[in-house]
Amino acid sequence: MIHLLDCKVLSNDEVAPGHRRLVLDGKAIAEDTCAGQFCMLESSPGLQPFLRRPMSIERFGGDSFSVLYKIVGEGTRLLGRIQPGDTVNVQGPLGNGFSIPKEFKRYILVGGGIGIAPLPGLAQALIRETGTPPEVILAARSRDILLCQEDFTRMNCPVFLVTDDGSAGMHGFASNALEARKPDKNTLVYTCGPMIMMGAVHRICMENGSRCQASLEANMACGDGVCMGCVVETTLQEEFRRMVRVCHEGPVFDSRDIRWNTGTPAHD
Amino acid sequence: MIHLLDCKVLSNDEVAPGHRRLVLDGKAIAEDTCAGQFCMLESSPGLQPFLRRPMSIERFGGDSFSVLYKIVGEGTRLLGRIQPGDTVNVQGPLGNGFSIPKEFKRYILVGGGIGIAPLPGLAQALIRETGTPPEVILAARSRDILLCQEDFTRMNCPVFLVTDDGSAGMHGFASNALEARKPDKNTLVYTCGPMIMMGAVHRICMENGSRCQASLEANMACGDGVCMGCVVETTLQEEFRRMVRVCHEGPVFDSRDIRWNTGTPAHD
Amino acid sequence: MTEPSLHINLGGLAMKNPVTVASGTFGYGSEYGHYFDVSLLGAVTVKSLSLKPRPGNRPPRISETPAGMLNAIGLQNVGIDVYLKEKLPYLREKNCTIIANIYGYSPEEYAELAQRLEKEGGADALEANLSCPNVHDAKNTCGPALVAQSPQRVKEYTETIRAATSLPLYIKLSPNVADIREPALAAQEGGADAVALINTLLGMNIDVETRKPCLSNIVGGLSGPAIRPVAVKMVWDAARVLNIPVLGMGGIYTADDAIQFLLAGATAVAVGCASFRRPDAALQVIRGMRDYCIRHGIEDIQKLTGALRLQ
Amino acid sequence: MTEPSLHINLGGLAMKNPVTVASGTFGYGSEYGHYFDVSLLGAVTVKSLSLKPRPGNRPPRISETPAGMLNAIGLQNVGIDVYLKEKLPYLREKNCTIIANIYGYSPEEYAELAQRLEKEGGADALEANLSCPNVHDAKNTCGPALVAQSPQRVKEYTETIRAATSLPLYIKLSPNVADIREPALAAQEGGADAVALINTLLGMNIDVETRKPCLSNIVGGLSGPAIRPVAVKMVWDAARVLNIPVLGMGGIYTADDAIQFLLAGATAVAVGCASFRRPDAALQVIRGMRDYCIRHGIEDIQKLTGALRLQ
Ligand SMILES: Cc1cc2nc3c(=O)[nH]c(=O)nc-3n(C[C@H](O)[C@H](O)[C@H](O)COP(=O)(O)OP(=O)(O)OC[C@H]3O[C@@H](n4cnc5c(N)ncnc54)[C@H](O)[C@@H]3O)c2cc1C
Ligand SMILES: Cc1cc2nc3c(=O)[nH]c(=O)nc-3n(C[C@H](O)[C@H](O)[C@H](O)COP(=O)(O)OP(=O)(O)OC[C@H]3O[C@@H](n4cnc5c(N)ncnc54)[C@H](O)[C@@H]3O)c2cc1C
Ligand SMILES: Cc1cc2nc3c(=O)[nH]c(=O)nc-3n(C[C@H](O)[C@H](O)[C@H](O)COP(=O)(O)O)c2cc1C
Ligand SMILES: Cc1cc2nc3c(=O)[nH]c(=O)nc-3n(C[C@H](O)[C@H](O)[C@H](O)COP(=O)(O)O)c2cc1C
Ligand code: FES
Ligand code: FES
Repeated sequence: MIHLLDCKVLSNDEVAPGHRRLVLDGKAIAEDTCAGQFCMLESSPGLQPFLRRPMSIERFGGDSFSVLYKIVGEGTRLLGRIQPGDTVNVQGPLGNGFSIPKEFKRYILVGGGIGIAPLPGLAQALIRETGTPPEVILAARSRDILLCQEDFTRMNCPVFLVTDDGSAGMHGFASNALEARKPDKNTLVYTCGPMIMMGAVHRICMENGSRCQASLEANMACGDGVCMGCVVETTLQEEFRRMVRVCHEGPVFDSRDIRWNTGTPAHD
Repeated sequence: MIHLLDCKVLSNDEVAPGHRRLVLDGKAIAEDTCAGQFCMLESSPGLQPFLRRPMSIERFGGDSFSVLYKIVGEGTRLLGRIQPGDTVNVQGPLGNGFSIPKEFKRYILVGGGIGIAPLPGLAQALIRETGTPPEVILAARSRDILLCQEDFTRMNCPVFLVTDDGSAGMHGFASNALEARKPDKNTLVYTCGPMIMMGAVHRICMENGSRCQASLEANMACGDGVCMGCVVETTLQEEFRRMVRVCHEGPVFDSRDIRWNTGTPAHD
Repeated sequence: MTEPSLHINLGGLAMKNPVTVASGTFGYGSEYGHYFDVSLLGAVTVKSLSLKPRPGNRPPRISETPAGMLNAIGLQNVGIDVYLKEKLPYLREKNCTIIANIYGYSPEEYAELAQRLEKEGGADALEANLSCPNVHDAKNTCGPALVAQSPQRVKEYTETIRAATSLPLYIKLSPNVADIREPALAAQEGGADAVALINTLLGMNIDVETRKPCLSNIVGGLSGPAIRPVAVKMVWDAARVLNIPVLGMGGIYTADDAIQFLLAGATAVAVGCASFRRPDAALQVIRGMRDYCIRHGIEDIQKLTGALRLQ
Repeated sequence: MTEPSLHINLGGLAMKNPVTVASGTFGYGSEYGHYFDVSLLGAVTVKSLSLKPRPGNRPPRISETPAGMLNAIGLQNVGIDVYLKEKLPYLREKNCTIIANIYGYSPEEYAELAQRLEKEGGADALEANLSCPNVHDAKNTCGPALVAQSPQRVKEYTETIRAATSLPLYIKLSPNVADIREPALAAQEGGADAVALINTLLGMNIDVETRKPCLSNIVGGLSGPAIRPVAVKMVWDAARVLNIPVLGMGGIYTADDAIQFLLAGATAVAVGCASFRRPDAALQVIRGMRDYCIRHGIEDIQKLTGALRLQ
């Protein structure tokens, strides 16, 4: 069930330089969501920016849920100025979250940058469904923006850090770290992060016979399957499924269905 | 000297229902202004609203100045949400304020609604220049939005209240109250308020041989004489002075120079 | 005061209020069913239908702009067959008034779409989209590429579609013309029952960091509050020379926006991409129009059409 | 890295950077002198000058719209005599590069303005405004009323003005056309040294409480960030078919906006009503363009013109 709610802001604190967590009071959304779904937020009540902003639902439970966001442009800058007690209009939960097939032996989560947001919720669900904490690869440009590390360690997930600049963990990219973990055909990889990272993760998975679910990003207008604006190209044959909506058929896809080497994805 | 300053907000408190006073730190503007001048404020750093908002400079002195405003639309609503410590970009002081010729025996100030804003500063200047507190007529729709009353009583000005609904003072309009004060040819009336009120005040003055300075309003884009957007029609013969800019030649005009019965003034 | 009458008649289509949604911004109706009862709308206008399903343009397809957005969807749609089989039943069951927007590659394709929709009960009125800026390849077009930019072609297309159907027929025009009255009059001469104004304005946005266009199709159509003044002006221009009604759209977000269109001469209005921002925008517009009528003592909303005061 | 070169040449006019201001949004230059040294601009473009002073339209003349504004000033200006006597000296003393925008009622009036400005040293280049939407009475016009809407008339006007002056001559065109390439090519054929794109889009705003138009002239010209995508698209269209340079404008507020125009094919840009919001907007645009060049390793800003990446 999708809701359109005015949510009271419980907190909006900085969690790392340029990154914040917005905690919202919104029972209906908190109850109906599952890991990997997202919501569309109004970043200001005015006309600028005109469109809502898509954000993964990070934590949820009880009466509230949160989004973890990085300040990149006008919309997120305005989100950053919201005060506890203010109201934010939210539409959600939207899209299809991660699915948890039980036939795999290993589950590896690969999060890059702010793409980490939906993964703690996924780890929790995996523990619930499979009984075992998944392995987690956390990638970031540098150590101070490695997010959510404690969430995973608290759940007893083995955590492997990797940074572009080597300031924490392995020096390199998420895909290098994944390769080092030697995924095999009994491994299901979940990934969320920059398109270029997810493309590399996908290739490592294919090379090793692993499966991969990727949570994609796309520019969105409606977030709700209406405008046809957020499509990505698939590898599927049927003409009808050549373009699928990230907001509606996704944001989580089997990575084999996505045409990774296409021209200009919105944000790569 | 006109300045373009980022001013720190010292306070932004409600002074009457739907009315606030924004006090800004801005020495350069506070020092260079005189009663009746105005400033152009950014009501938000974003693109919406696109234009600045013209506001009379109410109090000024030392390092700070204030504007007294009524919340009527999006811009003033956004102004209302500004917090102490925030920064507001201000351009000013702009325009020509009230002038104080000494040859009159009586000075009467007629303020309607939020048009009261520049009048306390004018009263102060009149006391300084003429030695006598001017008479003040304060008009409003009803008692709870009669603004600045204490400012005038503190300066020992005789204050006459008039409300549309009779909830305080005389029941009626500002022009009725002015008529009752019997202005004569030795009287200079200063007025600021809705166009329709100022037009009536002008007519009472003309009937009684008084002079009148009126502070006009007009939609403004630049506030600084550039766009030619804020003109009013004058009674002046020279083709060249048929349209004068409220922001540049005004906002204060000798009421005889203004064509009061013209079609559609912006806000009547 | 008594409840104002919001009923209008748009070129033969009775609508319980003057508010529909703009094609392409409301899917096939059911998508917004979880936000409100879509049968409360004066009519539901569906995404442009073509004879065959269309995959649309390559992504990225949308890009935000000041107070608006560009889109280059390229008419991705399920095609008329799937529409009739899978989308129509929802709208009929809900008892919605349906305006079917159609798109074809030739007058004959439009005519075929019109004929089938009428025969199979797929619509209560038709809106022919002669003005989609996104189905041509920006790199290769040359000269005015839209049918709606040529009054002569507007007339021919309208005549052909007109001959194929007795449903109320609206012709949707493009703002990318020097004088909107010419194609509007051509539609009227061709037998249209109303004109729909405006489709999106051609526009372009560039990502200066990558130096690439923000849309894979390079150019797209601009919609949203940014274009409202342009749309109101075109409605005002067209309404004064036409004998048929105008369905006004372009940037409507609030009831006040919608009333501007009525005052300028529109008989009905469509809420477009505002629904993306506020899924219930169209419903709020209807409510606000009703409140406006009550506040202004207007008993019949039709009195607002063209009621701009010039004195 | 070394300081990037910002110099450009706009149809024979050497400019120290590609940024001027749009006519009508910067007065005669001196007005903004208290905010910054206006000689830092690539050029100062002055308000349209006519042979006689003009009082302009009745108020209200401006109305705010989403991310933009409408104006119907009606070319209120001091006239060429007062300009030469009272306004020019400031600009010359400051050593500004001057683009004089001119407006006349006939080709001959334009030619006379051009001739006098050249003879009396009133300008370093001329921009002929063939596209002002505000000098006609909205109630009575009928058919495309602007010279810039008729390629044939654009050519005639350009030829006449061309014959009268050897100053660099720019022709300022209107976006209210179906295909901007037609008037742009007509200007080129007529002998223009550059085209200036775009003037305002025709638009209208209505106060629904009073039911009156917000402008006394009823319609006005839309400017500001709202129209930027439309302007960039037109520059892109025109630049690809022209051999003469394009001066791009419409909604520029930041350096990024300006760079969009360069990438789309403009050689120089003009900052318009953004100056109303930020009196030093044009200066900030220049600074931001310089920073962009440094950040992107661009040694000569001319390399950005038309450098849109389509792959
Ligand atoms: C399903 C989904 C989930 C997301 N979850 C998160 C999250 O949990 N935390 C987080 O920080 N970010 C998340 N993003 C990205 C986030 O939506 C963008 O960072 C944000 O919209 C940027 O807005 P802005 O105004 O600050 O930036 P601007 O660059 O000014 O935005 C301009 C336009 O581009 C769009 N845009 C810009 N960047 C992106 C992007 N990366 N993806 C999609 N659209 C973009 C904006 O929505 C807007 O329309 C998610 C995106 C999607 C599609
Ligand atoms: C010289 C001058 C001094 C002023 N001093 C004060 C003051 O001290 N206190 C105060 O409360 N108000 C003052 N006003 C009026 C104030 O500028 C408007 O109330 C304000 O701009 C409304 O903005 P908004 O966005 O809230 O309203 P909206 O109605 O949303 O504004 C829409 C547009 O109309 C313009 N506008 C709306 N109302 C007015 C108006 N009355 N006058 C001019 N433009 C208007 C806005 O600037 C904006 O461009 C003054 C106006 C002028 C010209
Ligand atoms: C994402 C999107 C898709 C659209 N698709 C269509 C379409 O399929 N057919 C059509 O006639 N118009 C289409 N339009 C144009 C709208 O119907 C409408 O004319 C335009 O958006 C202006 O209205 P607005 O500013 O209120 O959105 C589309 C607009 C948008 C934003
Ligand atoms: C208040 C105002 C006055 C204008 N006056 C003129 C003018 O006199 N001559 C002219 O050629 N263009 C005039 N223009 C148009 C601008 O020069 C420019 O083409 C247009 O505003 C688009 O740019 P912008 O969106 O950056 O403002 C005027 C625009 C505005 C807003
Ligand atoms: S964002 Fe509109 S369909 Fe996905
Ligand atoms: S507001 Fe621009 S001239 Fe007065």
